[in-house]
Amino acid sequence: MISAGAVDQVFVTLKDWIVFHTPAPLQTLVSIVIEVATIIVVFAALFALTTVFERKGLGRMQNRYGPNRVGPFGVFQPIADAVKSLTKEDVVPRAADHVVHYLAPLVLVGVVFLTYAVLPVGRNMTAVNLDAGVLYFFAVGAATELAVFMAGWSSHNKYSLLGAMRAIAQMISYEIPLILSSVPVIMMAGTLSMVGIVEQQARTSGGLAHWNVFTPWGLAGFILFMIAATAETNRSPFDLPEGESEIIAGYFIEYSGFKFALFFLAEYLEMFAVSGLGITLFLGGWSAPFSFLGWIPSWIWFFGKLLTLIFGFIWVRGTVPRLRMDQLMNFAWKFMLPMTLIVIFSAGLWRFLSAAVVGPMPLGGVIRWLVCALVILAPYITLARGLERGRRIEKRVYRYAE
Amino acid sequence: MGMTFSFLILAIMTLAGGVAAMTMRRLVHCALALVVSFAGLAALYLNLGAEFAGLAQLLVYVGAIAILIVFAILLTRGGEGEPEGSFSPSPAGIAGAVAALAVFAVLTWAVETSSVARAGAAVAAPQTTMREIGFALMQRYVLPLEVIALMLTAALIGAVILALREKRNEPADGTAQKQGLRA
Amino acid sequence: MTPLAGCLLVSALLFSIGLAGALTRRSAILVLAGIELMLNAANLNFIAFWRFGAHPEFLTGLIFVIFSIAVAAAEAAVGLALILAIYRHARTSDVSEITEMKG
Amino acid sequence: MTHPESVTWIVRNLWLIPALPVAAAGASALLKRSQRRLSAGLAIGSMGISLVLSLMAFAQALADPARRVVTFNWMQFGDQWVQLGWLLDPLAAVMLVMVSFVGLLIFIYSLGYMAHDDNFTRFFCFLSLFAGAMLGVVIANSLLLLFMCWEVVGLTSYLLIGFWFQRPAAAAAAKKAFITTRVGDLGLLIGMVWLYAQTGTLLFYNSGAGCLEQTAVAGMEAHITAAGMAVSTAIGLLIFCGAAGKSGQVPLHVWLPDAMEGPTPVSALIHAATMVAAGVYLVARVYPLMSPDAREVVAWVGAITAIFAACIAVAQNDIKRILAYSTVSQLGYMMLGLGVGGVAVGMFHLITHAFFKALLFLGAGSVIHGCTEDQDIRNMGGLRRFMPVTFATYTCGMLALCGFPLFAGFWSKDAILHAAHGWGVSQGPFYLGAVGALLTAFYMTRQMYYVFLGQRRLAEATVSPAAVAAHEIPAEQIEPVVSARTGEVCIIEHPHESPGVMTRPLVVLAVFAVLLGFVGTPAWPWFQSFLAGESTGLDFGRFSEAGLLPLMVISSLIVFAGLGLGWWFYGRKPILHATDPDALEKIQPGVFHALANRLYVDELYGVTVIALTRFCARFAAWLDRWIFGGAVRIVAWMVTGMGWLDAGVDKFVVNGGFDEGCRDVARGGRLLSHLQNGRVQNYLRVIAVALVVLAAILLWGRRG
Repeated sequence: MISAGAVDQVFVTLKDWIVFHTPAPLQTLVSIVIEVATIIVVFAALFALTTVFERKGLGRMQNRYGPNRVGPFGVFQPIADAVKSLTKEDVVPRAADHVVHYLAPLVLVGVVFLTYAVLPVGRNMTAVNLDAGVLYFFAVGAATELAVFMAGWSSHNKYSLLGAMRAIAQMISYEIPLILSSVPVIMMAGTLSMVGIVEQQARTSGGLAHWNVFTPWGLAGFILFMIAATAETNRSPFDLPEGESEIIAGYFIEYSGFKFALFFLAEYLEMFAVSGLGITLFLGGWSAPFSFLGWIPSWIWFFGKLLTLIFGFIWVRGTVPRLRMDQLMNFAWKFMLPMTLIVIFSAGLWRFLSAAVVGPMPLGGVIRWLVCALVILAPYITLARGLERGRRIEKRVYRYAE
Repeated sequence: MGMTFSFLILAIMTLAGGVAAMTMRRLVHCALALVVSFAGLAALYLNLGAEFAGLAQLLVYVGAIAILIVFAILLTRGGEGEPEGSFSPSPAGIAGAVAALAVFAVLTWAVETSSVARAGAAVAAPQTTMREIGFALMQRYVLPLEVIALMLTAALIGAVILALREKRNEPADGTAQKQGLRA
Repeated sequence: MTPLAGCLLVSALLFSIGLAGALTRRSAILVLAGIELMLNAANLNFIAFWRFGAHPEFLTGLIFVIFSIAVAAAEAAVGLALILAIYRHARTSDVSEITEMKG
Repeated sequence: MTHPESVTWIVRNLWLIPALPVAAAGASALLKRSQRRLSAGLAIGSMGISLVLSLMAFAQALADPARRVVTFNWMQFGDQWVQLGWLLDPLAAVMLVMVSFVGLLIFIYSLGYMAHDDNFTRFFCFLSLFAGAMLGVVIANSLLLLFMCWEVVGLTSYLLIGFWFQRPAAAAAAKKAFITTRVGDLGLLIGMVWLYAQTGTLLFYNSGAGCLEQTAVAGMEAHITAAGMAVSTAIGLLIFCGAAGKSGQVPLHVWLPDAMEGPTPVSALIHAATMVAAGVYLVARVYPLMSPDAREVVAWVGAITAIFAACIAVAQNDIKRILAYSTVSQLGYMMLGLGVGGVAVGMFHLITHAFFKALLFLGAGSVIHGCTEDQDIRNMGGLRRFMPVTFATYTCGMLALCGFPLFAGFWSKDAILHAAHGWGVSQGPFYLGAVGALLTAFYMTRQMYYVFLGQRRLAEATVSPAAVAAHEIPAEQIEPVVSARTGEVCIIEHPHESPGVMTRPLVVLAVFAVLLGFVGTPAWPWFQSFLAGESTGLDFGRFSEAGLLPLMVISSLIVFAGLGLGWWFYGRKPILHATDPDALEKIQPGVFHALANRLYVDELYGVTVIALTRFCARFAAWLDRWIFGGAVRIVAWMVTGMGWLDAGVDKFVVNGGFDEGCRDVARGGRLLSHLQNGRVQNYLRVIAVALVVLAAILLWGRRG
């Protein structure tokens, strides 16, 4: 009989065992190599899985089958894709800046993988438990913009440059709400360490875990965070940087073969990483929502939540049309930014309205919840009204399409 | 030898990035080299135990200032136009290089003769947690923090006003504006 | 050579590189970049003195660097906005050509 | 501020009465043009509150007739404080109630009268300011404060008379009113300064130290100045100059009829309730200063004004102008009353006159309003049918003005005549007054026949067909008639009764015009004793006092005679055409024309005072141009000559040396400016070198 705890810690135990059996001078190195390799392999596999998942999911949403030729139900499609991209000719434009052109996808993928170092994917399963984990995540993530610029500029193509500019403007604009919407969590947790944040949410009272998403500021913050994350990862409906119908494929237009695959990989990895951050900050990381579900291994929880969020991304992609550039910018600066500030204020209020102020738990908790929710909802309604004023919403006319 | 191997590597990376940034022909290459230098410096900070400062360096310099510089290069058409004239040994350029060398000589002299630098033995890395930095910022240095916040706001507004096009009817130059806000 | 001296030397070298760039390059943006490098050299000094100084528990050098980074961000934003404004006006960002204040 | 414990709330806060309308004026000055209702509401509301407060003050004065004073320090001159203050005594209380009540009615009336004016808001702003300033005059306990309010009254009267400043006549009239009253105010100012020099205070009453109190007045009476006059007489006469200017006494009356160019409510406000009453009130207020000599002057001036203006009124054709001259005439009566009888007599007539003259003016306004802004009585006639309310109330006012027995004017005018009859100095004023009464009845009868009775005489084509077509005028008010002159059919507009907002004040005023006299009949002289601070009872026995009853009979007879004469000339034969000559004109064209031209007073002023002024101005201009200008020019030539000389020296002697020096300096500057060449990197390089040098010095120094 294997206990639930043993299953939970099976990977940790395995790693410890391997490290224990290596010579002492190499132990640190082996430990690092194991961690890095695991991350790369697991998430690359997840990437492969997601591509087919996404294509089939989108296909269902659009009333078609999606890939179904390679292997049973088309599950081996990613392998075929990989073979294809590896064997294709690597075309580099003559006018391109070769070095930068070569470096850009590598930098991008490398930087994205770096962010995984601090993600707690399970109990005791964090590569580096940094004291400033969240800050590290954002600091390293900021470098992706530079990689995008490198790709766009070095290709010497107007579409790629335009796409890069769009992407950078968008990423910068949405990075601010992204960071600001995670500020309440940091405020309430009192730590920047991801492990610390998850452990605080893993506590339970009355069978219910202390997930941040269960509080009004956490719920609002989560929604804002996910919107900003969608934009940050250039996913639909914020996929202007690659907008196929306008600028073909954006900044990686001039990439082919394996480099193109790297961009593709980086994009998905970015999505996983930012979803992982969202899970860590708001959805309790690897913890179970109810204490009676605690027997399920923590990494299953993490990856289950991750897949759910990914499905959400796919669903949104299949549903929502692309925004215009001005809409995108207005949304970021006029709606997201003020709302995140309001959420921060609400979180402060939540802290202030402790049991001593609002009274004992059952009723006091409800009052506290309602007050904080009101503090967010009232400005939201006013803001939304204000932004909608003077804007006529009419039936769209397709002048040339019909 | 007091310096660790990693310090040496990072120092060389930083300095090489700096030299490349100051000598390359294409402005965009310069900016990218500058990023290398900044990143190396951030790593140096981390190596010296200043975790928060290193990450802030990374976030601000690599994430913001480098992007700003790149945007400025593109907006002033430095990115696609002809590369800046190479180092033709103009008298002014030589004078500048000589002045910089003199400064370096004097600084090295100062470091070499400094009693402080000679005495500074390697002490154990101070264990600073984010919590301590947070308390320091919010208690002892709260006034400077507020002043900095005010100054950043002023700079933000100033940058937006400067970068706005003078004519109103032209399409808004969104990017420069946003860069200002970001900073 | 002590670690502190090493840091100070690296910083001095970085400062001189920045100064050389600021003195010799003609693009205003690169002049600004050189100035940033000099600023970073100074920051490195602060960190080094904090790390190897007598009282690291006071965090003075570290906090100074944080503030200095914030100031640098503001400086870069305003500086680049100025360069943009000048470029729009004078159609150049070559510092050797921008010698007039009026115009 | 000093006020003993006995001072009640209303006395302490008496300042609110003028302050409220002034505040309303200030507020409505800030309003936009379109905020008509708000501005009118502010003005009427503030006036209503002022009226309530005035009534409270009145009740206080009734309960406690003693004079109550509140003073406060205003401004320091050297070591002296200028004190201002307010007072409440029966005189002020009566005036307060009268001014605020009549003012309020006029405000309400203006709502209707000015309803179509574009500058409605401005009008109410001025009106409020005017009323506030007038109330300030009434409660002032300092000649200085009174003078300030007085001047504000003058200013606002200027603004109001010239309210329709786009009409040249209105602008000229406003200027005339302002300048003419200024002439009188000069006298007032001199008197005020002299008074201050004599007594050291301008407070009227200040527990024994005021300038109107026993010690000060006695001192001034003892002090004899030039021409054997007591100082108090001289000062009193100077102050009377100001009063004469404001109240339109004879030499300075010319502005008053012209002031009819203002909107009618303004005329009513200026002529009935307030501004002209201010002069009379001033004389009543400083009555202790008026020595018998001064009173004699006042009485004579008043009597002459009374008869003089009455004569002119006979020959006027403008409905408001008749009333204006009538006002001048009645003001003369008031002055006469003050001169011969004392404060109570003059003030009684002032109060009754305020009500019935306001009534008459507002009635005239109603007529004008109904007759599409026509003011010529020859174009009216037969309005009785169209404007019954106006007619009835107007008749009340007219009878009161004539002094018809038992109407208000009868009692007050009779008191004046009685006092004049009993005056020891001369019987002249009495006879002048009696003739004036006859003329009053006559010209008012003439006006009534012209305006309300007889048949309608029309100015032709009073309505444009376009206005009819556009239904701007109700259909029942128009009628097509055949023009008598041209034989063409034209459409005329029927006169129409004014709206309720205008007629209701008329009715209220009419009630007062009939009844107000009974508070001061000889049998029950309540008003007079109230002013004197005594109590009185009903006693019909007083009628039997020497000469009173016969005099009343005679005065009634005079009135009847005037009415009869009027009927004889104007009522017997209906006036058929607007162009018909006046009945009097047929008999005595020369006299009538002289009267119609206001006895050529304006022309007289034109050839005397104004010509003199103009001559002086021309002389001054000549002086300026030739004598002073010549001197200046000679000096200028001299200076120019010296300048040439100087320039020569400068050019050849000084510059020779300096130019070289300057050139050298400039050369040096140019040399140095190479350093400042705008190349940033140069500067930076210099800084770097300086850094190196500095650091080297420091290091070297430390080593050694």
